[in-house]
Amino acid sequence: MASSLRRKQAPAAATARASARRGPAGLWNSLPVLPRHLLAALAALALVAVLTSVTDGLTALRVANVGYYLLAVAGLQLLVGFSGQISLGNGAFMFIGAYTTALMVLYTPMAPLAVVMLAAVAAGCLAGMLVGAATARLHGPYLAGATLALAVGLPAVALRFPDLLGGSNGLFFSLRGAPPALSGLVSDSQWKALVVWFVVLLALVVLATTSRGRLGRRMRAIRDDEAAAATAGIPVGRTKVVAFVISAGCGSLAGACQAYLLGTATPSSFTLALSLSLLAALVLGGLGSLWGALWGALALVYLELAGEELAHAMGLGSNVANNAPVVFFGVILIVIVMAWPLGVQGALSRLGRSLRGR
Amino acid sequence: MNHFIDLTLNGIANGAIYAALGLSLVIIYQATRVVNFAQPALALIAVYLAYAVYLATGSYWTGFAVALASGTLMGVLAERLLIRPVHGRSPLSAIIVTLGLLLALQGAAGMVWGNGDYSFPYPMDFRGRFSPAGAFGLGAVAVVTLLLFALYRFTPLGLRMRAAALHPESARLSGVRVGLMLTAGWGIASAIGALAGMLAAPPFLSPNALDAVFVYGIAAAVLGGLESPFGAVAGGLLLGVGLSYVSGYAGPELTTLAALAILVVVLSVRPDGLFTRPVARKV
Amino acid sequence: MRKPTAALAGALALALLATSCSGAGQTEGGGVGDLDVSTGVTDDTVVIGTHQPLTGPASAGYLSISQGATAMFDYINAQGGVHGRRIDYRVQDDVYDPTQTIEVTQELVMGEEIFAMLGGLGTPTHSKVVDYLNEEGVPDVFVSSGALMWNNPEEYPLTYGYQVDYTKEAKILGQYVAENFPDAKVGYFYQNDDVGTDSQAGLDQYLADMVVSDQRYEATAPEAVATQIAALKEDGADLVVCACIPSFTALGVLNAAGQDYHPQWVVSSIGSDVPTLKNLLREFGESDELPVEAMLNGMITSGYLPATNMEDDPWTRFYQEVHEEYGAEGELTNTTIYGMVQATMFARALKAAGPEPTRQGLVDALESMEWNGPGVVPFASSADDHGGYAGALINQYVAEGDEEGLEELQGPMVTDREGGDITEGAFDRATPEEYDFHD
Amino acid sequence: MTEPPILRIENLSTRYGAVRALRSVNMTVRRGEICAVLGANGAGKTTLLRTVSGLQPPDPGSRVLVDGTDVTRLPAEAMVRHGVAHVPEGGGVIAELTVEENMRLGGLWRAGRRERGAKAAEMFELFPPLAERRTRHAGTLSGGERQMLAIGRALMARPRVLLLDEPSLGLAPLITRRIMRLLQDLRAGTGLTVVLVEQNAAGALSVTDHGLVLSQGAVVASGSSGELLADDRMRHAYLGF
Amino acid sequence: MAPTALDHLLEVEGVTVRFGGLAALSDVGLTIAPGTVAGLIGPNGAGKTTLFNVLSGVVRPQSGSITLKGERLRDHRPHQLAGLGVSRTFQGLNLFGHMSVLDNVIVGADRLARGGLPEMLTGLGRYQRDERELTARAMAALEEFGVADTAHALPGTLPYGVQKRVALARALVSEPELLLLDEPASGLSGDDTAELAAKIRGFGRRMGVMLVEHHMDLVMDVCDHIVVLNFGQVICSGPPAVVQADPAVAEAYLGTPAQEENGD
Repeated sequence: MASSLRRKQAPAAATARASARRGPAGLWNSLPVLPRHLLAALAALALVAVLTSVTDGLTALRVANVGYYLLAVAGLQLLVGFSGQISLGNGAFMFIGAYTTALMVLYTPMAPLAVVMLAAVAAGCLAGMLVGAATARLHGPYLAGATLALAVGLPAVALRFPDLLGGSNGLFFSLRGAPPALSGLVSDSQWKALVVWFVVLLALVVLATTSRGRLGRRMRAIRDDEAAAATAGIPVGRTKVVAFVISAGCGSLAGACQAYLLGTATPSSFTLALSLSLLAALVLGGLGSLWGALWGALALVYLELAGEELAHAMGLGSNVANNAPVVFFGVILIVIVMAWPLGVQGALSRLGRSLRGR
Repeated sequence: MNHFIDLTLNGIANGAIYAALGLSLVIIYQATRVVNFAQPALALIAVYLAYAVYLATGSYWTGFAVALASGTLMGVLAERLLIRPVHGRSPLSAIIVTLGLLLALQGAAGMVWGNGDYSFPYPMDFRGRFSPAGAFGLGAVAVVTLLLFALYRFTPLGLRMRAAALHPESARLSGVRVGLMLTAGWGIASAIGALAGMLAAPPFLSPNALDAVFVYGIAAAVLGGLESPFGAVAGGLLLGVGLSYVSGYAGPELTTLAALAILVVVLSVRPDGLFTRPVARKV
Repeated sequence: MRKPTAALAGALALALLATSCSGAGQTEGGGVGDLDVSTGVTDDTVVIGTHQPLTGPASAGYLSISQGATAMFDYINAQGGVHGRRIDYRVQDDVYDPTQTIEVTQELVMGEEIFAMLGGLGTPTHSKVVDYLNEEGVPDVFVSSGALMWNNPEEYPLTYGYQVDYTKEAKILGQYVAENFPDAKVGYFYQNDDVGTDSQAGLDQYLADMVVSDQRYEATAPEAVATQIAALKEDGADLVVCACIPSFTALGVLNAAGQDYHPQWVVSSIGSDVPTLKNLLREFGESDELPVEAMLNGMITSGYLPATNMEDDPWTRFYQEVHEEYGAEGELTNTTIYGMVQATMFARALKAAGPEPTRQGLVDALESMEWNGPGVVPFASSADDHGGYAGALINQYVAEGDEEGLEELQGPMVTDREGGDITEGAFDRATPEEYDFHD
Repeated sequence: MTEPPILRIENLSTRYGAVRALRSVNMTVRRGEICAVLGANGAGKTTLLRTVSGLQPPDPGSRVLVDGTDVTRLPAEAMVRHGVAHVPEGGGVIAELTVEENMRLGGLWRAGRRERGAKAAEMFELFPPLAERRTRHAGTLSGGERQMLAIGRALMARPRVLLLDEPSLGLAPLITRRIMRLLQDLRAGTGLTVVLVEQNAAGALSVTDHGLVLSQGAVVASGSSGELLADDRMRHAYLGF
Repeated sequence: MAPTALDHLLEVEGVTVRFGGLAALSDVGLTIAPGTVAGLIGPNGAGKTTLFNVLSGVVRPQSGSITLKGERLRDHRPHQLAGLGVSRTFQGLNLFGHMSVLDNVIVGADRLARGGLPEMLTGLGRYQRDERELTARAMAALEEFGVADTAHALPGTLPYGVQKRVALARALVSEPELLLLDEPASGLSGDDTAELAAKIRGFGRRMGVMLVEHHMDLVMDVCDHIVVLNFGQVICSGPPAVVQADPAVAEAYLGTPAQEENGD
């Protein structure tokens, strides 16, 4: 009895000591996870607000692009980086989100944005559940092959139902920009960037909370050792499906954000190339950490621009210049994966460790 | 009835191409446990080189030989320079490296040859209901399958390759240089991939000419079972014929959706593909 | 330090939450931006932009449009530009992906600060930026697509069509076929998007009773064309109307030749660029005793621009010269000319806008312009009609022996897209020398 | 003038990550000897064979000599060419290949198809049950047949030293005895040298000339078979009492 | 947590497993009482691992029954056993390589948390309390094994002996009623083994333990009852003294010299 008392005390005392020693940082760490993540999200939103207010509309658009890519990659992170299931088809879930948004806006224009977004999440989760259940028994490359077919096949639904889904031209619609009360203060693109980031950060709070808690731990355990995880009482199959559902919900929400931002949903936007880029960005950014998703999303938006700039600066011929960005992205991908197996986040955290170590 | 026959013949001709690409993916998967997403890009470059040689010499078959040779060489180089260094890391590393290679090579093809369409000849007369060109495609895939079978079954090299892929340690203890065999696997597979490219490219060659084949080739390999070359061939033909019927009777916009449906249905019944023998997995 | 930030962010979040609760789909009528500006115009340049597929599957057919326009602007700039200003034509690659179209368009408008958008390409793509360009007050000139929606001056006052719309063109073709081949068994072969459906709407007005086979193709599934052509043959179609992009016209013609099927081909302008087709089919002519010319011989096409085969046309000669001096590698095709004409016409409008151009000035110039070339049919850019080329003439490609060329079967005709009549649309065409489009 | 020992191991150490699996093992085997390596599970017996045959890299300072030639750190595929054949635990028979293919694999590194054919015929003569099942997949063989096939495959390489890891594992005593007898016959017939890892100490020592006992990666006893059988240290290493 | 009133925590009867034609286990039976340590020994290939896999639900026996706390187990899946109070270690440790030591152990305690899926997703409700309690439990378990200072390290960076302790902590943190230990001493040094023996004796009083081990010192030291397998059959069963005295056991291990054996 005495020994168990002592055992229980020790960590609490250690925590108290740590917080006393580290001051504000300790206080921060002693906060419960949810408020901590909410505060961080608020700070991030404020950062986005500041960033978009001091830059032009183009930057606002790019910042918003980073936002929804971040969400899509972060969802994929949960699936691939945490639960260890490789999906080449998360673009298909973005397709679902974008079309849900488009249909809601076109047919129920009075529905609030929040409801539209929730509907997109619900549609994505439903699709994720179906896909997850259908592929639960598949492993490794077979799962990759099936999800690849998903990425290529699903957008064809829009071609099959041209009256409802607009065929290959897709659907387009216009959405409300900044509220009139704020007109003059923020431009439409800034406002939309803020709305996108608000949604994205809200979803990220859920993702971060999930991944830091039991569910995330369960997923990582399954990824690292399925047998040991099952022995510890973790329902392997169910957890994998849950990972698929969350990931699909995030993908769908990202698609909804894209549709909200751009006012369109078109099948040719949701190509295999998109799905593969999401996965590539994930590995580039670093597996196993939500920060990796941020670096990946930044890479998706800015690497191509950098490639264009580079081609422009070097004054290359048109064939070379046109194809330079894609070659650039491919080469960077290879180099980073070979040089930093853990991606940018892995390299950064190693750098951080070595700096602290000194 | 005629329509049905047309659809079947066309399906078989397309299926042969998917089968060839599927076959090359399976050989690589067997050797190194990597699904080589760059395979169509290697094939694409090989076909472009063949085209350049064809233009320079005027001989289709010289170009054909160059395609196979350059395909082999690129496969060997890819394995040595890109895949070997990430060996033993997570399977994602290899996938991403091959994806990067796919992007880089497809872009490189556009850089060198432009993104336009070139007229690209069939190996033989393309006219007729079951044309010599179609027969050649099917025949070439059949011959390759047989050659592969013979290689694996009857030659020391084939035995070494199989041993290296199936049980590297036993192979090493029998004096087999496993690394060399894996490289050989990539070389042979990429030659077959180049063949698939030569069959798939006509009539028009562009950097995106192999996109559809790429997807269906992977689907064929997964459908048949990544462990089974025979399965890849069967999967390719099955997919080719099935999609041809869907396209002909239900509409061409449904082909990709049908591929998804076929894959999901087959894999939910047989998670390791049609022709992979189920192996008791270790716990 | 953190507290005020958090408070600010909290307030912002609350505002976001509050607004997210009202209807998402309502929009206030987007007014047109201020047009009395000269964004993109400096003392010596005018920056304009376009979005085109430079990479990806769609690039193969359309690359030469922006190449043609670039060559033309190079020529104009070499002549001293327009009112002493060089035209800086910026081409952005959107890979034919609407998402990227929106991004690159915003980049052009906000980042590059273009004066006008010229010839943005594609229906699925450009339709996503029409609203934006009009709201931002950016003249959206000569859209490279035959869709119907560009001609809507009330909703899109700054958007001007270019290409004859698919339905008008199809009506003219349909009427011609009905009159000249009254006994034909007609087969449709068309792309499964607005190119196909809009064309069909026009064709059906004249040919509905004659159709025996209806085959749509998917641009992503070229492997299915063989069986589609076989089906046309099977159904006994002896005249095939093709609303296709060039590579699918070529695939269709090639597969038909392969199956010993020789219908009368009737191909709308979008897919009947003879040099491009010949190029695509080149390899199949030499080795198979089946000359390309024979495969294409007799093909009836519609057109509204000077074509490479019209060797006597002064504009064709002019464009050949420009192509030789400023063009990219390769042959001059009608697709190249398509871009060159766009550039020529834009330069003329810009010139007409005066030495100190504003966006309003450009719009005024467009709407008051009496177009007299380079196209071969009348062109509309008036205040209430932004339809672009208003009709088409009908040609037949004839190759006999060493002779080849286009024979005019029917002169310029114009019509509307509804059930209206088809009337003659003759007009006086200016030569390049008479055409005032550069210094 | 004494000929060098066919296999000499000096100061051999290796580790798996943080675990020290072998600690300075020394061992000498002369031509034609059968030598037992004994010890409880996890003592390092298998690791010793794997390190000698090149599957497991040794620590610096270790030396392995075959017939006087230093072969330390040579990869496994090269060791075969120096006359060292290793039958790993369980045999390492490739289940997906046929019996004949497994057999051929062993002789592949030697040139000459005819020579290989003759050798294979010899092996099938040596193991009649295998001859009956030449075209069957090796996965269908019983445990004893697999072990025979593994040994046959190793002999196809014409080794000077055969490293044999627990050939009796999971086999009925009768079959184990047959295998042991075979080893003695081979030694008598061809002068083959065998290093035998066995858990069945008494069984092993009854056919070997001498042996050593490993415990936690280090040699705790060595000597002639008779000495070892009587040695309490060995009994302790196995049974703990 | 009062020990169950039943005599037998685990009762295995007549279990037979065949792979192909090979009988890996034939008619094996054993029982484990609460608060005792049972040893399962036998030479390599005797069927110990198979029995282990049968108990943990990975392998289904062709015949025989397994009764846990008086209830017969039918078609049990590995993850359900944890809920029934059974925990195990692995021969290869099977630690979660990319998770910290602390997280490894928290996973072991996962079944004790009570929050549902909505709470795991949102961070509301019991989320925080679950996290706190699991962490405290895991830290306590690590301290019990004297490795609390490694809580934030990755297992792969630690010495083998420490990893072993982490694996034990992970198995014990859920306070199982039955603990299955698969070769806990393999790869450990002498000192470590002695310490391990003390630990096993310690928690052997709180729960039933089944120990598969080659290290005889340890087995004889800590087991109350030993079952010896050879060729898939139980050849001897009883307290250590009985087992040590049984010539069949010595023969199974040391074998009999070939020339002395007569074919039967």
